[in-house]
Amino acid sequence: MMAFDWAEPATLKEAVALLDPEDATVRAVAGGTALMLMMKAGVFQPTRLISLAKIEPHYSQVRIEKDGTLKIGAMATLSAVEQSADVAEHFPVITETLRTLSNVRVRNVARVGGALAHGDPHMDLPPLFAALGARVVARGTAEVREIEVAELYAGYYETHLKRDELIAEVIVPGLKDSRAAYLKCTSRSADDWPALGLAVHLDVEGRDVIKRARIVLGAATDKVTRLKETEDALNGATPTDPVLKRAAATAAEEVSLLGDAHGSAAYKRELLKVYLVRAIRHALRGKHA
Amino acid sequence: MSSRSIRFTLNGQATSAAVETHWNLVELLHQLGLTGARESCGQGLCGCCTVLVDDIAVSGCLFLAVRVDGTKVTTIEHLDQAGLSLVQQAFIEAGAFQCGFCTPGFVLMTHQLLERHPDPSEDDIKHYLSGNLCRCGTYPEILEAVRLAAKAKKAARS
Amino acid sequence: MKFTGELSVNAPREEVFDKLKDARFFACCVKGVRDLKELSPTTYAAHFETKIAYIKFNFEVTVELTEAQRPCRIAAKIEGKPHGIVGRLSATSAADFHEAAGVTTIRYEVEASLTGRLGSIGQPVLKAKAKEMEREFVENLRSGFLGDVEAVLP
Amino acid sequence: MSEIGRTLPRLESRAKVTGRADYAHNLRVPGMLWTKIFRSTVAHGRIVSIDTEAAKAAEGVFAVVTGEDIKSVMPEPYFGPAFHDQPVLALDKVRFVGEPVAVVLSHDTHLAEQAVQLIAAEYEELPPVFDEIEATTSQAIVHETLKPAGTFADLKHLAGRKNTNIALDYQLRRGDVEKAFAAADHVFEHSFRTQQVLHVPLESHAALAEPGNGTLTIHTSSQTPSFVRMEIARLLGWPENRVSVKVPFLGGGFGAKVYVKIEALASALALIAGKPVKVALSMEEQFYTISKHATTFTIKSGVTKDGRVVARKCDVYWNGGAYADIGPRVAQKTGFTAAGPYDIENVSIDSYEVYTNRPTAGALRGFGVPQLVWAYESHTDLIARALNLDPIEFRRKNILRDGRPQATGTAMKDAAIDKVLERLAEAMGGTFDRGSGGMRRGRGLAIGFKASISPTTSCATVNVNADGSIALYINTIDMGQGSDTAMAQIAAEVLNVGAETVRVVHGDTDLAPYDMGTLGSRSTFHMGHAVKLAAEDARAKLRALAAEVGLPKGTNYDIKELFKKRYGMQAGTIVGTGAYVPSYAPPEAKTGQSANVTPFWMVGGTGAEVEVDTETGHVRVVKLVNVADVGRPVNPKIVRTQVSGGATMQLGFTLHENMVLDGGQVTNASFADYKIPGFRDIPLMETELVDAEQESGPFGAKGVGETATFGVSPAIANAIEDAIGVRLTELPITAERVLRALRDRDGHPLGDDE
Repeated sequence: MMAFDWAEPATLKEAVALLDPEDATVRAVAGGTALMLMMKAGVFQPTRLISLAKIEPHYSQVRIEKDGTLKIGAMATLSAVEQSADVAEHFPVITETLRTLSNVRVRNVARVGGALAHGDPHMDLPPLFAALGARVVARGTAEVREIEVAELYAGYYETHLKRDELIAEVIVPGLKDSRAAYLKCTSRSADDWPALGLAVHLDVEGRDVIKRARIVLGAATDKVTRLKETEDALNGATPTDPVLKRAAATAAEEVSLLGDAHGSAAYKRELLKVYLVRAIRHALRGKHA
Repeated sequence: MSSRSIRFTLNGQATSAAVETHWNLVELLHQLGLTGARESCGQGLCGCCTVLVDDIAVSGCLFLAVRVDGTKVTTIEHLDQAGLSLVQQAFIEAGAFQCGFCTPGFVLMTHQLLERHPDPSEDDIKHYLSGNLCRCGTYPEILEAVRLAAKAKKAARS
Repeated sequence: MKFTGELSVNAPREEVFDKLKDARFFACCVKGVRDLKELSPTTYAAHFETKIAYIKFNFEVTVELTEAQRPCRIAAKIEGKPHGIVGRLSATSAADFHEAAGVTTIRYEVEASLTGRLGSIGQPVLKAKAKEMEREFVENLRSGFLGDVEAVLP
Repeated sequence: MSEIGRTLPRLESRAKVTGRADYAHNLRVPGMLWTKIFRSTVAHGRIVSIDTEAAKAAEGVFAVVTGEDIKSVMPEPYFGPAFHDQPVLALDKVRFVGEPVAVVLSHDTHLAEQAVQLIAAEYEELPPVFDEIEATTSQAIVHETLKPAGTFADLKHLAGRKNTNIALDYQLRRGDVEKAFAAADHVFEHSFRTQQVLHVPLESHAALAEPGNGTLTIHTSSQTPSFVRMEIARLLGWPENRVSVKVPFLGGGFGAKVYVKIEALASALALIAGKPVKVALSMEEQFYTISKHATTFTIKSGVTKDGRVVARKCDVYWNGGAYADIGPRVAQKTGFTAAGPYDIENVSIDSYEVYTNRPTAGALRGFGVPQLVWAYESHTDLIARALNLDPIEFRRKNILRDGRPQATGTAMKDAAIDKVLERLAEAMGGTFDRGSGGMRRGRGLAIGFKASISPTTSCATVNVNADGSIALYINTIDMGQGSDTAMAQIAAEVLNVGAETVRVVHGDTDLAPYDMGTLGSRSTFHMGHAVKLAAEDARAKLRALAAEVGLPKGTNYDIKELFKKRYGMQAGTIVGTGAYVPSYAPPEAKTGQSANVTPFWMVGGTGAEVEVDTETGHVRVVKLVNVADVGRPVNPKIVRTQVSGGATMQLGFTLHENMVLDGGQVTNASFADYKIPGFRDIPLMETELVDAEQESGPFGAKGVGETATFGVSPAIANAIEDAIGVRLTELPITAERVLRALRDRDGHPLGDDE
């Protein structure tokens, strides 16, 4: 690694002001776990890093609003979210997902904001948050705006955040009576980047009618992808075996998958079909899980 | 400015050091003569570089040294200040290591695990330690060591 | 990494062949190529810049036309050296042209490999990037035949 | 209490759990230069030029060294245990992507790394060859001339041979296979492949060389300090006494650190720089340093209708990569066991070590045996299934029993093949839950055996100090296998002291005598003998001393008093020495026949229960039962840990580890993409040591480090077939491969888009 400047602003506003939209070698660093990997590999050589470690402490808070909305400060560590009793009670799917996200030490250091801004499609939180209808609050020099997580990604490692914007907070609407599940599949060792990650979020009517489905795919595409046609195939349907089979076939058709070291595109298509059914069943089985 | 002067508490001792911004924590510790945390995979996946920063385990190889400014850093070398810890004793009793290169990481992570889950299930242990790798394949013995340590800690409490 | 694909353009294959054989046109279809220089009638040098997120990669590239059988087949060998990092990009590509009812079908095959640091890690990213470039290339090529060649100049 | 068979915690336990154990990785000395290596970006090519000017001018650069520069201190800078084919830094040609071409030296490792990026090399590309079968007939020749080192007699005929990639063609002939095939009721032929994998010890290779006054000291993570000294002295043209090799503990070895790896480079650089120089590889660089052979093995058997194997023909191709390393030994020493632990009258084996443009392959835990067992034990189950025989019964009928000649003609002795098989049969027998729906369970087992490397020498010294304390001096390296503890136990047993009181001084060629190397599970047997002899020598000298000072024979004496009586005060030392080399009969060149091909046999087997998810192809190993004949275990606890550890390593090689190459470039050179087993991959492990004794071993003991690796892969493949009725013939058995095999069988093959 090469020497660079290190800045530690005391506020998020200052941090945003230190970003240089013209200079891609100036980056903000939250937990830094992903950025460090790029720097050590020699592919990213920053001239200046802006550490967010000392910005206002409220950006590290994890809290549930009265209406059930979950608000996570961008600087909250993944461990803080994982260990939050509130999150476990109201969003068990998030707690469950974090348990197998990378490892304890990474979760101790990595921040929610960084995990969403990094844009590696293999990550677990983006598809899950996208399925839950979460939004990020992006703070720029001029404005503060909200972006749906489902709309945040432009490509591999690429987001629609502007160069002078930082994620300040993530807002996850309350689950209420809806059901959600995130299942991932590793194809080599148990602890690995997934070959496929699939988040489903279902509003259920009565005992068994899916009123509205949100299905988001990770890892098998170059960016987190919402499977809208599959959602349509499920909306208003009772998830019987033939319905699920049809939905699985739709999913396999609607998206172009990327083969990689975890499996060929053809294999991932099979996984998608299987995991779609499993994730929906898993979501419907648990209360919130 | 790429060189910074930092102050932190290292294994109970007030410490100051001049660091380059691009150094990671393991490099700093090696320069300070502490070699129990070692960089192996360099990607935070194997756990050989485990260090506690403000009592929380981090991968030293992915942690910039400048970031320990103002913190409390604890390394494996501090655990036997008052004799071998119960976890260290359990690792010896269970024969839970071969080459020993990954052992400091496993010992530190086991300390953290038992603080969080004093009575961990097998599943808890496997999940918590899944970010530590042992190429010698000593996992069954490590599992046993964690159980022994949990038992010993429980006994020590009562 | 191997990429194969097929596309069709509304033009006779002689025309398609001639255009593709024209290094200037070809270079226009690849996003990020500039400073094309002809070293000989069959070899060219260029600068190629691509970026993944906020990270830029620059390559000095040479292209050698290894086969040109008008109007059915064209093949080239590409080599690139990245700036600031040890590595090497090498690729062979071939395109076969078939015509039916005034429509030319191009079947292409690219075999690319990247050695050195960029090749040993980050293969998934590169593969995703290469797919993206492939899509752009096809789009540019199509629009190059639809309208003016200049329309696709970067 | 006997010291042998005693479960004693490792002597270095405290140092290891407190992070204070020494590794070459940790070492730094004042004034030391760090190094970073510039590596080849082409798989095969002539070096046209290397431009180091920009790197030399970069900040903090002390020097930039190329292959030509090495010649100033090593006139013939080629090394290797079997062939002198590997240049310290590439000369004239590069032979794989990742080959070291130049080195930057700097006081700062980051500055060195930056400067490396400024080096530019130009190559004239040559056609590369990567596949071991293609390489046998390819026009792409990796080495223009073969240069056997002369260390091994049976390689001499290869000297100077041109235009071939075959570095060794070993053959064994016993009986007449063709005739037997013609007479057999059934003939079966199958082909099996294994992938290139890696050792990846968590401590990557590290060596620090310090020039002295006409001397050179090398601190290194080596399994073979004596060989390193010999080879560096040869390269420098120095006598061995001017080269010192010191080895602390190893953070794992598994064969990655045998012979010379980075020591020649560190030595040359230190002498060129006139300063201490450290070469420490990163995890990524391990991928360009040493690996395990990919193989193709075609095996053909003639079987009678009642299930007797009467003939077996084996053709094994070992993908050796760019340099021979110890590959020719693998092809030969391992090759002669290719027909398996079976009593077969007619055997023909051809085993080829082949050069390719891949990173070099060498010795990895099992020394090629796991690749062979993968084939012959998969083949064994396939035959049993085809003949509708119980796989265990079929094996029972054919295994080699003590006294029967193995394929080389050497009579089996103290090889508990039958006991291992019976124990496995018991463990895997009975009914079990076969699963339901898409989840199916099955069981399988496999057995294998290995000969010890021979003939090799070990020497040891035991000092009895005037206070009665005992120190043992050996060049066996403790890399986690527990040799320090086991050797202390052997010395303690002879000298009648507690093993924990014995100090073991290991890995120092200035202090300890010669040892061939810590490899091939040879230490317990060979060094165990040498230590026993040295301890016995010391004991005899103590007795002589007792007699000298006038104590009647058989008197109980305090050692301390003995020295005092003899020297008038606490003074003097008794030095016991021991050297051991087993007897050996070299195999006949054309037939491979020998009356005494190995001093002992290692025998191991594995039983596996698996659960297959037929929708995704995922294989979960539910249980692994590893049964080993280890003779009499010196330290049962450590032995058991080694057995399950070996099985765990092979589990990774079976299910997911795979070195992936694209255009010669390793594309997964990191733990993010080369996945070794972690906690959540480990099945229920059962370890069984059969009741056995190696009569010729020290206190009945023999080697154990590799034994549990033998049967893992085929046991799992056999269990998968038992569960879902499909056969996998290529490693690794990934979920995708299983699903593809299932779909192929069902007539709905999966598409081949990438």
